[in-house]
Amino acid sequence: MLDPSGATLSDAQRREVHYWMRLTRTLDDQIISLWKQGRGLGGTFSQRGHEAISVGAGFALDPDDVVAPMHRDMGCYLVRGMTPARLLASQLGRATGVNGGRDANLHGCGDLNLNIIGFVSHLPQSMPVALGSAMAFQYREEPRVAMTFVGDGSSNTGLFHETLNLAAVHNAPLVVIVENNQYAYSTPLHQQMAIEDISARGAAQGVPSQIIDGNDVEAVYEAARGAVERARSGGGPSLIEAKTMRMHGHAIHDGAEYVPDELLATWRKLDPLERFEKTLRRSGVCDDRALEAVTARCRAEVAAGVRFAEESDWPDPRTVAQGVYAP
Amino acid sequence: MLDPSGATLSDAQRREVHYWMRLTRTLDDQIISLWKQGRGLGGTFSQRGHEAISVGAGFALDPDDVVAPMHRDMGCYLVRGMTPARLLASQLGRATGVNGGRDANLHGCGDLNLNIIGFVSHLPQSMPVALGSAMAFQYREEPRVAMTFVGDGSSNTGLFHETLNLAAVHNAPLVVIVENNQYAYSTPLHQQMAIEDISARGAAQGVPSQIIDGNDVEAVYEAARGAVERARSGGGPSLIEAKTMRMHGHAIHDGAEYVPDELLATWRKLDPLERFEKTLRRSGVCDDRALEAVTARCRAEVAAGVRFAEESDWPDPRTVAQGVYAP
Amino acid sequence: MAGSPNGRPRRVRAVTDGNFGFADHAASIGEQKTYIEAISDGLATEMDNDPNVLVLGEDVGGSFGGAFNVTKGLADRFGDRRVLNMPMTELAFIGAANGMALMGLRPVIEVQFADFISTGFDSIVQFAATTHYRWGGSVPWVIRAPSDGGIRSGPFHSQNPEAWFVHTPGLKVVAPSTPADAKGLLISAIRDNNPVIYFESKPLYRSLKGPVPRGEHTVPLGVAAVVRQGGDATVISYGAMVHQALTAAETLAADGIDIEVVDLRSLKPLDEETVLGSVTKTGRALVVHAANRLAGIGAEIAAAIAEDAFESLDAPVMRIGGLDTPVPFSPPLEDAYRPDHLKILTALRQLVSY
Amino acid sequence: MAGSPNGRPRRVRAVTDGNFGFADHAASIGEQKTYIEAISDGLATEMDNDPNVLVLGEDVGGSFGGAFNVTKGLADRFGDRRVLNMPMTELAFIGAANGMALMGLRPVIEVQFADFISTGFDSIVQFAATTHYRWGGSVPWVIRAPSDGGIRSGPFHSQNPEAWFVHTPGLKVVAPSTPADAKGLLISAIRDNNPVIYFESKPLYRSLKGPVPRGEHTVPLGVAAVVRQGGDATVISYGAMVHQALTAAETLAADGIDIEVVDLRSLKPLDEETVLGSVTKTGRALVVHAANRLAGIGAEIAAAIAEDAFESLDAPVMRIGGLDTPVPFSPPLEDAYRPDHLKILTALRQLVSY
Ligand SMILES: Cc1ncc(C[n+]2csc(CCOP(=O)(O)OP(=O)(O)O)c2C)c(N)n1
Ligand SMILES: Cc1ncc(C[n+]2csc(CCOP(=O)(O)OP(=O)(O)O)c2C)c(N)n1
Ligand SMILES: [Mg+2]
Ligand SMILES: [Mg+2]
Repeated sequence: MLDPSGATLSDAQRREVHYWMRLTRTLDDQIISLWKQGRGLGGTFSQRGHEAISVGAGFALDPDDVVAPMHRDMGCYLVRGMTPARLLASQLGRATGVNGGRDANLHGCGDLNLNIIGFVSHLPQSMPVALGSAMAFQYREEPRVAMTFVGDGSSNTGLFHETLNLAAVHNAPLVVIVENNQYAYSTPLHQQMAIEDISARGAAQGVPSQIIDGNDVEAVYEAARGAVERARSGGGPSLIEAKTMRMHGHAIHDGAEYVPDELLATWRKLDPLERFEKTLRRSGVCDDRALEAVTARCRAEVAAGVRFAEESDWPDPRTVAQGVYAP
Repeated sequence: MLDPSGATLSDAQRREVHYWMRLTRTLDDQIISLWKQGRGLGGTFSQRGHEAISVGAGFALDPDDVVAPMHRDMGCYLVRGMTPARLLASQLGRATGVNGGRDANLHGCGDLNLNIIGFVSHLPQSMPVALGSAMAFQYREEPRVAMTFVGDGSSNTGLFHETLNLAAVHNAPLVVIVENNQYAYSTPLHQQMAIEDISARGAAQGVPSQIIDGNDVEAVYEAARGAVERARSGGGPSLIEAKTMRMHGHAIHDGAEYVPDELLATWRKLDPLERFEKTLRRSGVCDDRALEAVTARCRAEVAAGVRFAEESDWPDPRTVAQGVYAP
Repeated sequence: MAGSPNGRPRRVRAVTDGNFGFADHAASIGEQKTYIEAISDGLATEMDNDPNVLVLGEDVGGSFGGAFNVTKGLADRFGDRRVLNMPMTELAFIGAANGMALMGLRPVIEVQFADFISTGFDSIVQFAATTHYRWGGSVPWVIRAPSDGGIRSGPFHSQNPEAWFVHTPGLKVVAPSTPADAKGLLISAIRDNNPVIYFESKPLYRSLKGPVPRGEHTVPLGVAAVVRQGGDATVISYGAMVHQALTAAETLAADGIDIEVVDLRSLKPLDEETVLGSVTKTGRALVVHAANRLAGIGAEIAAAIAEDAFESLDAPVMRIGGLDTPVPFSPPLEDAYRPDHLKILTALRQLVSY
Repeated sequence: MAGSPNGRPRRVRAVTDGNFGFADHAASIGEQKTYIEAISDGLATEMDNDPNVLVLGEDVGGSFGGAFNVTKGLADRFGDRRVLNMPMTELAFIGAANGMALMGLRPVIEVQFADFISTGFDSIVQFAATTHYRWGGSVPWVIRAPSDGGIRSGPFHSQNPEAWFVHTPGLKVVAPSTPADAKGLLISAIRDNNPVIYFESKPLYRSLKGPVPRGEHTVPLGVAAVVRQGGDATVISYGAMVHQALTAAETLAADGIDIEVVDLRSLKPLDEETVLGSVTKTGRALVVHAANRLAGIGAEIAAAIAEDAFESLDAPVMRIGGLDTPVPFSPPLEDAYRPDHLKILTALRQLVSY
């Protein structure tokens, strides 16, 4: 088990975190409606239910730290400074997108100026890449940390275990967040694994682990910040299993009829954004007006992003063969 | 933890097991001396120290069970009925070898008449193949079990973990023997993993596991037989970590200068064959004369095998392109 | 990871009427089925026929039936024991299929997209491919790999990795271009005693309809089909590109130029006889595939033609394929990347006027 | 798994005197070194020169220095932090190298045998190869892959898997044939800002000696060398087969036949200009490699020649390669499998008399 870090969010940070969560939700909803209107391009992933994890963990990093997010971590991209406009332009395949239209949806949204590593589909390829980044920091004796995210599905892959093992052997400053959302596409946990808790997989490699409520953004932040600080101070890798639920289909086209209604109903009550807003209200950090103002701000930002993206140029087909190799 | 099986060897079985261990040792020594004399071909692996595991576990299988051994399991091939003559002819690349000269040393020594699956170098590829065999038995409701062997090095690979996980999810009749011989080629355990016991890796996938003294053939048999019976009766997969030491280099050309002398000295006192012979003598199962008779018999069998192999024809080069595809 | 089969296909010409025109190699009796329905039909037919056939892969089971619904209904019909959802561990479950196959089963594996076949690479190229040659064990599985692009799925849901496998000794590789062949090659692949990789063409899934024989229907592995007769030049292709070639050929027919189109159907074994026969007749050859041109299958075919039909050639053998880049996502980029009937037309005009 | 570098090489002609003869592309000043010493030299030279260079792989560290001792002494000289033993997890440690490279290091990865590169396949072909194209991240690593057979190591310690990687967009691939090139290409590969796979030829390790420039020495990627001049036919090859081709050429020289030999050195980027230049001159081409002929690199080269030098060709482009089987272990089988100077000779006689 990991020691509790004692790191908690200040009220100002709470407000900030709330803004990122709301922005994530607004952007996700907007993407869904764009796609339903036929204004999308290719497939795209749903984020609902994952906002506390992607935002809370991303927020625990310092600017010099590196993150390798996956396809449920739009919130993390936003926290790290990728604007809705860039992300939308990316999803719509425009020249102004993060990768100029070369990769689909959140794939390939890497930007080393923001210390974000872009992912490939092959899960969880980001994991060893984050580890290698962490090993590079060790090698150069830089006080930096690498964080990556994987799903329950990814936790079955060999690469997941290989990476944890290598991280443990080298005591690398790596933080792995497991987003256990109970499904890998249509496949429920019990068809994926015979264990109760994915965190048990840390022990098999000597990586300390912890289970948290993935719908409680403060819990996510505290655990992640603790792991980041531990890693930064030479304490090595850690694994955080955040339990949550994927509230929509795997991707835009997926109705997720295979998920029992009762399961969704239970989790709907635990919606991470609503829960956090309740806390903020209850603790007096924000009142209704303040929350509405955030919602309005996010709507406006996302709407501007849509305009930017849809008005952006398509990439020039004559550039198609450029940039395969670094100069 | 696995329940103790209570399965013990009868005196007649003890004598049989001893014969296979002695045969393994004699054959291994013979191979080493052939190679040192320049009569070998390519590289070949040392077996010394592994006789109790390969023989004891192999002996725990019924004839209908399937085994997928690795490169330290010459004893298992012998127990399953592969003769020294065939194995030697194989190692010398002859037409009469197990695979007609197509694969090197113990590689590719598969023979489905003996329910042995041949291995490829890429470790531990035998593991999922054994699992798939076990799943086929389940599918057809046959009371058969599959066993496979891996090293400490292999226990780091993703495929090891993926296979255990899949076996657990399907409750497959699979027995995995981990031969923890403290090194993967030149790499000691502490550079391979940050955990004490490889058996801990069972728990991460929901596979019960057990640690045994890999130099005690009776302990190996009992654990293996227990796991086999458990699997056969629908109890699912298990993992047995047999602790031992590789007493020679990784392969014939390797002087293993990287292994500390003291470590070898400690383990030399625990030699599995000598220990078992002491037990046999002490318990009155065999006297010196009987043991010497076994040694003589093994020498003769191996010598005959060498003659057979060296007198065997080389494969006909005109057959080189045959048999890539099954008809 | 997108998993979206609902990208908008562009430039893939759907053939939606009953007269598909491949009367010479698709039986004319049978229902009209889409390409994807024909695959499902082939699977169900052979599962009915042989209890050793089982299906495994990610999300193939239960009510869902796979990312493209190819296996939808199979679990209901044949039971959960024959349609197994797998954890996302391609290396292990293809490896397990190796074991099942050695024990006499005939697993049909779905990799969710052909792109993910690389994750199970060792189990395929090292174990399955070599086992029969090395010690006689027979590994009769089929991997169904939904491949090919043109539907805005980006670099990791659009790949055509067949060249890796054709180069690897011990595998068979097929790539049907019509619903009838999709069914017939699948059944033949399942019955074959060797590991067969079956590349499905995603852009054809729902855009292409044609007659599919009911029940038993096989198409032999290793036999190409001349799907259009012509004397002026030969296009050799497979999968979705066959239709692009046919479209280009129709355009040229209006100019009085007769293009012969060979649909390889199997990439390994390769039907060199049919290819060389056609090129010997026409004296001109263009090889087309969607996969990267560089060191692709087209290189082998062009090299074989250049060596074995040298004296018959009236022009250099031409090749069209994808660019030597990952498959880009954005429509203008993907269209620039990807061969189509217009690019084929340009090449053919050059070829016939050489 | 054998790990034995001590098989007996047969038919690999060692060049052990000082006059190696590649004076046109190997500097004439320098020590005599074996091919394998030249690799070690290149590594040490660049580690000395650039603190970002580190070495990782199975058994590369400590006093051992790898299955072939290529990295022996490096840990002593540069410290354990720069020479890292890895657990047997190719997928993860090549993946980790991707991360190191993105963060500005230049890892040199040893896979114990080229055969095991398939175990790390995804980290290479999916991540490393595509990253620059997709979002601009640069992945400057080198994978050193001891490849090739002829030394009785069987199907899993003899592979030549270069075609998989040449076909994959985004990688560079080199394959030196001389000690000087082994050093020079390695240093250039390390300095290149892209993932480069460096195929070492095991049969040349200790059988081949030649002059190697001291200190700084680079050989540009993508530039072939004409290692023997001749006007009657061109052999295009790389790695160990270059020497087999040279031996065959010497034999033919006695008959007054002048063979030109092109050593590709880089397989990607491929120096088509040099190849086409030579073939345009000689009018006859034979491509030779030890890798499986079917859909190998030779197919690309032959197809490119057949297309781009069509008018210059006086004979069909011929290809020699390994058979379409796993690499068999037993000497008579491996010799039947593997190209050599006698097979090249037979082909060349056929080619020049066409
Ligand atoms: C190696 C690999 N195989 C298959 C896929 C196809 N795929 C995309 S997402 C997914 C499920 C992933 O589940 P999980 O890791 O739990 O993440 P989630 O989508 O639930 O957030 C699958 C199978 C993939 N991306 N990578
Ligand atoms: C995937 C893979 N990578 C590398 C190798 C090369 N190799 C052969 S044996 C070996 C060490 C194996 O160690 P372990 O699993 O402990 O078995 P042991 O040899 O000690 O019995 C290595 C690295 C291999 N066989 N497979
Ligand atoms: Mg999930
Ligand atoms: Mg070991």
